[in-house]
Amino acid sequence: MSSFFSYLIAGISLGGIYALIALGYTMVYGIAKMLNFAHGDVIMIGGYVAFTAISTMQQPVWIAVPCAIIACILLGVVIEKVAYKPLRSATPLAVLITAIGVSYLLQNVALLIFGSQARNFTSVVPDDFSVSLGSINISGETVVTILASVAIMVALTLFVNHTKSGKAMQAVSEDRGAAQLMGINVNRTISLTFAIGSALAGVASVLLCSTYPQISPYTGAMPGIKAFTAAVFGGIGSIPGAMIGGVVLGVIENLSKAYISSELSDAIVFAVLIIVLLVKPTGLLGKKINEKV
Amino acid sequence: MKKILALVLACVLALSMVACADTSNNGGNAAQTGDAQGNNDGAFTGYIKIGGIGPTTGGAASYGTAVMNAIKLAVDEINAAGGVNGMGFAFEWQDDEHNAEKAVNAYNTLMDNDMQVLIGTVTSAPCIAVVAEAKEDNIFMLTPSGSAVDSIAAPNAFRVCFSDPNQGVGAANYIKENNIGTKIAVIYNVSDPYSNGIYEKFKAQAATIGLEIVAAEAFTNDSATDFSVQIQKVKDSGADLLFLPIYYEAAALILTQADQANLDVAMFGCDGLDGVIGQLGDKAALAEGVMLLTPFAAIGATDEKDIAFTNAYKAAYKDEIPNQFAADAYDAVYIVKAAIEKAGVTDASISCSDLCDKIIEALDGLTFEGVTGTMTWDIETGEPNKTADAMVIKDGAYVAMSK
Amino acid sequence: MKKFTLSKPAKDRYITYGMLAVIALVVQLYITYGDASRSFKGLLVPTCVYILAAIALNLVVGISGELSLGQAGFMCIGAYVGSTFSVMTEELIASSALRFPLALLLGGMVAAVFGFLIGIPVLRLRGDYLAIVTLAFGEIIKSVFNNIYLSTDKNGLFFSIGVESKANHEFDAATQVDYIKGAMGISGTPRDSTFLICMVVIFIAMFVMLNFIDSKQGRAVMASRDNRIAAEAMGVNVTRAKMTAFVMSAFFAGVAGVLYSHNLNTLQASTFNYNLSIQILVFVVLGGMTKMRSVMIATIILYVLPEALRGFNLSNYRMLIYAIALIAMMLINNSAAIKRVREFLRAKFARNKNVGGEV
Amino acid sequence: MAILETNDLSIQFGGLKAVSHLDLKIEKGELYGLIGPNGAGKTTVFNMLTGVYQPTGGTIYLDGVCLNGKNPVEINKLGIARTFQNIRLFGKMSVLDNVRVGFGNSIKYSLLESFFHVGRYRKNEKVVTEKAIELLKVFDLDGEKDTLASNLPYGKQRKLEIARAMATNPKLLLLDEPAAGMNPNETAELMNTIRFVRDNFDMTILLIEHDMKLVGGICEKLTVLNFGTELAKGNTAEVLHDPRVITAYIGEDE
Repeated sequence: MSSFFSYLIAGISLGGIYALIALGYTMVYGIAKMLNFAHGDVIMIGGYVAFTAISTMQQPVWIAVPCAIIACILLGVVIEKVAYKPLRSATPLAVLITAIGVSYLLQNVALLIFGSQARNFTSVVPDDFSVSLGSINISGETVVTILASVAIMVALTLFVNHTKSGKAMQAVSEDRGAAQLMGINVNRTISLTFAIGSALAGVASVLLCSTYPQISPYTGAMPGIKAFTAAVFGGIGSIPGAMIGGVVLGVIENLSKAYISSELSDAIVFAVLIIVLLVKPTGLLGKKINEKV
Repeated sequence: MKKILALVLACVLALSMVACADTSNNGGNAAQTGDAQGNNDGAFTGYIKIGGIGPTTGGAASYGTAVMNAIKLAVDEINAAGGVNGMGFAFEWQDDEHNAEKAVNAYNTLMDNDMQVLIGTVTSAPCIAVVAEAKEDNIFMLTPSGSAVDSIAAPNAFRVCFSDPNQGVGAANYIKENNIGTKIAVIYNVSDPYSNGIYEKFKAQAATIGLEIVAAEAFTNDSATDFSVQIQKVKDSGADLLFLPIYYEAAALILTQADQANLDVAMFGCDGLDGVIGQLGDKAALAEGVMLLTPFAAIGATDEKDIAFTNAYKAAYKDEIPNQFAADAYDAVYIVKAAIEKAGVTDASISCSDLCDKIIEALDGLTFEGVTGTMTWDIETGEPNKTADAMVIKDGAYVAMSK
Repeated sequence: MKKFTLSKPAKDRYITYGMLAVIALVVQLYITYGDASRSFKGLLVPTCVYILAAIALNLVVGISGELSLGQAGFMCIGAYVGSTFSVMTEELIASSALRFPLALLLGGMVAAVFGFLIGIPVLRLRGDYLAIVTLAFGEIIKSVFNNIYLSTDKNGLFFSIGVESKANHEFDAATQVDYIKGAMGISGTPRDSTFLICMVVIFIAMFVMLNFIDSKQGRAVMASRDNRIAAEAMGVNVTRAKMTAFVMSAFFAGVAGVLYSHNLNTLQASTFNYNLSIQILVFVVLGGMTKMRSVMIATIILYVLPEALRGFNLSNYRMLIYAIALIAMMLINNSAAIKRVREFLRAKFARNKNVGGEV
Repeated sequence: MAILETNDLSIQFGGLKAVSHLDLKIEKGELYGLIGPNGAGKTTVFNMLTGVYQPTGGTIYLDGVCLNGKNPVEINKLGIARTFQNIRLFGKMSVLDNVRVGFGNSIKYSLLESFFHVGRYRKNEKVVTEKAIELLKVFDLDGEKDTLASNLPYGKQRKLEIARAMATNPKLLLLDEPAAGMNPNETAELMNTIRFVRDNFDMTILLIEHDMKLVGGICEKLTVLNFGTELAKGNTAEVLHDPRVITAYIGEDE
């Protein structure tokens, strides 16, 4: 029984990371209607910034973390301006491919600057944040990750529902054309969305690299895909959905490793995703789409 | 049609960028070295062209980069020291992205550029694809680290490292003979031929000699970050030894997470584990007591050659500590040098096939002393005969295990 | 005198066939009589493989209008089935002229069967959800094939998923032959893929696909893409139409997989990851997603570009340049300014106004 | 016997009764109008007749065959074709292909025959293409057969929708606001076309329309819907002079 709980906690810990990344995915998808495949790589860059600040420049955590977040925001905004904005009127697929191009670009830039060797990342979370529940030890990183993702989920929900910019985002998400007619600056709203999504990437980068203390140019790629899966799982575009999707995905991944097969756990996770989507074609919390005839 | 026009335009644009980048880039770790414009201008009668193939982009880039760097280092050293039989070495590297198809493309490009000796490829699977090509050309091929059996399945292919079955069987025997553990748990990478290959043979050998495997937990390249479940299962299994036939990056994460989970078992690994101390950085203390079978140790090396190599590598590459891959590749270049010297080849314009025959002839009976140990080759199979030393990590350095 | 006329799609088809014939002829003459470099010759078969995979994917993405991220999975199935067949029957069927077509057909068929089975759940979904499920299937296929072991000894066939049962199995060592070795995959596939065979296969694929598009079944697929509700109201069975395109695509992707595996001595499931699927999608999208021959040309350019960059002395920048070129092409192809220029040019040379017939 | 007969046809969305207790009876060869203010439930009736929505009450019979529980594809095969209020053409296909899609179920050849363009393919395609061009001539669209449907001007798009529906060889043609967005000249031309179709193809037509000139000009019978219920029905002239209908359209003075 105690091992079950430890699997569960490990799953939640892993899921917390997925959720944190998925929130960024879902935010951008919900408003800009694009799959930002470069999100994971923005996270990787954020990780390197934090790594440079902490390990190379010997800066304290309270400087390194904001640096990473600001770097991610700047990067996100620049990417949006240069690569995505000119394609506002193009097909979603064109933007998707551009995002893939950006993803390759970021990976290869990091490869040239930081080299291919995985670097050892010093955790930004102090050791005394960890919690012990009987025989089960919950690491400080897990505690902070879960708290951070819940806090971000709540903050995002409040922001989207109760601020002017948030409402503008909802309007753009519902109907871009109509929002424009209502005097909403669609371009600025989408840019703001990217800035927020990238800030989330910044937070995720620091926590991802602290939990799994290594960083390489490909650190962001796989968590990015998994988080994207999590976002779809929860119903892409839904903020609480991303949170739930992330945690559920992490728990399924770890429980299937523990009880079914550690060799096939990747396959099992994706199989569960398929089953969920067959039962609920728009994810756990996704909105049902009705087409008017 | 206009879209195609745009495509072509973009290509032209990209190519012009290439041209610009070409002239501006001479720094960094450019892959080509030892060409005629080198500092030994005119000193050599000609250049033997060594080609190298391995991943320098993509997920396995760290292995390929280590090999590339080490070859470059060795080639530069040899050229600076007067070359071999009056000839110098020229070196060209091609990236294969850890992909068999790209490896063949890389091989073809190198052949177009008159490669005479191939050091590579770095990873096992692409190596198998390249071996088939190299067999037809009869070019001497020496892989520093392609450890699968099929990686050298040609008369002209040899390797520096151990083969996977060799390591799996060796590890099981060593554990049994020295009574390091009785209940053994394994964490291995099921999507990695190296790790999978060692585990398969380890398991079979364990059954033969009566070692009990109490838990075998897998992970994949796609899930190589979170090991908490595997560690918990090892903990629950009551194992007294954890066998880790994996590479050092994942091992570093496993050590970190095992520490968090208060897992307290002895650990034992193969040559892939070398590098784990550097990977752990400021948490290097976690590696204390880890045992591994490896022919090379950069940290705490006592052998003169090892120390010299480690220092030269660190000096050349921003204090990077050389890993097993680098050591194997460094040896590979010197093996080629030794063989050419023994064969008495003096004409650099020799065809790759003739050179291959001469090198293999020379290799027969050659005893090579390198940073990864003293070795000879079985000319039939291409396998090296060398011994792996069992090491244990103590005070942040490798110490030979007392038997 | 009776005037000989061709319908627009038919004329368009013959242009494509002509193009294929010219490419095949010129390249074949060049590699036979010219001094083609090794790397040029080496690139021919892989380029053909990707052309086939890309035009097959275009059937789903361009013609059927669904985003599929699982093309590599079907290639994986085809590659494994074809390779296993060839390796196991190499002695039985000595002639590669007989064995290889059988392998191609078998690989394609098995991939098509999987396409059908996967299509049943997948085609119930729409848009991005469909995309993620195809991605999931691709990953499942990769993950499962990565764990497959197939051996024979004198006691017969041994098959397992997972290394455990293989390590526990007692083989007769003298007669044991390993065909599929888990992560190590399959080694020693006969190298039957040649440029000419590839071109013949592409020609057949192109012929079948273009004919399909210009038929009632093909029109049903495109109608379902353009307006699902109207298509149903016109009596089009949308699910069947989309399934037809999906299964055809899986079949040709499987054939591409067989060609791929018979070009190399080794085959691993890990090659067929989502990156490969995305790579093929990039070819399709840059090819404009409509005309099959544009997709073909885009594939040639994009596959050859990073390989051509090998010739320059900048291996470190190769992939970086590729990434920049990819972004640049997307921006150039889609930016509003370029579109205006294109419209302007089109207006000026109003000769070819809005020609119909998606090919 | 009536070609279309609905009894007590009703549909509810949640608590909202969109259409209730509708009885329609259309005889073969009739030109029948369904009118009513915006939101009266006219298009909902069309959606029930074509199987897009399943009615929550009542029955639909086409030529004696019950349509309840059938999907749009089956209903089309049984003989109902329609156009859409918001035009739903196959935008990236040529005008000719739009119509040929409509002919899809009337020609038979296998997938294998279409892969290689052999067997029945050639003959059938030739026949279908000829038929399609003939149909396009009726709607004066044959000059634009190779144009992409989405590039047609608005009025012609409406006509193409009718042509495409006709291609499925229906017994009953449903037109949803065929004159919407047309200028008076185009509307007049459209009226002629609709009459021509009815007379020459022996067609029964049920149409929704707001343009009273068109309704008054070509419809023989009308049903007026208001808030989902039948307000009036009968001969066009009588219905249009019914005070209740006028009130419903113009609104009550208070």
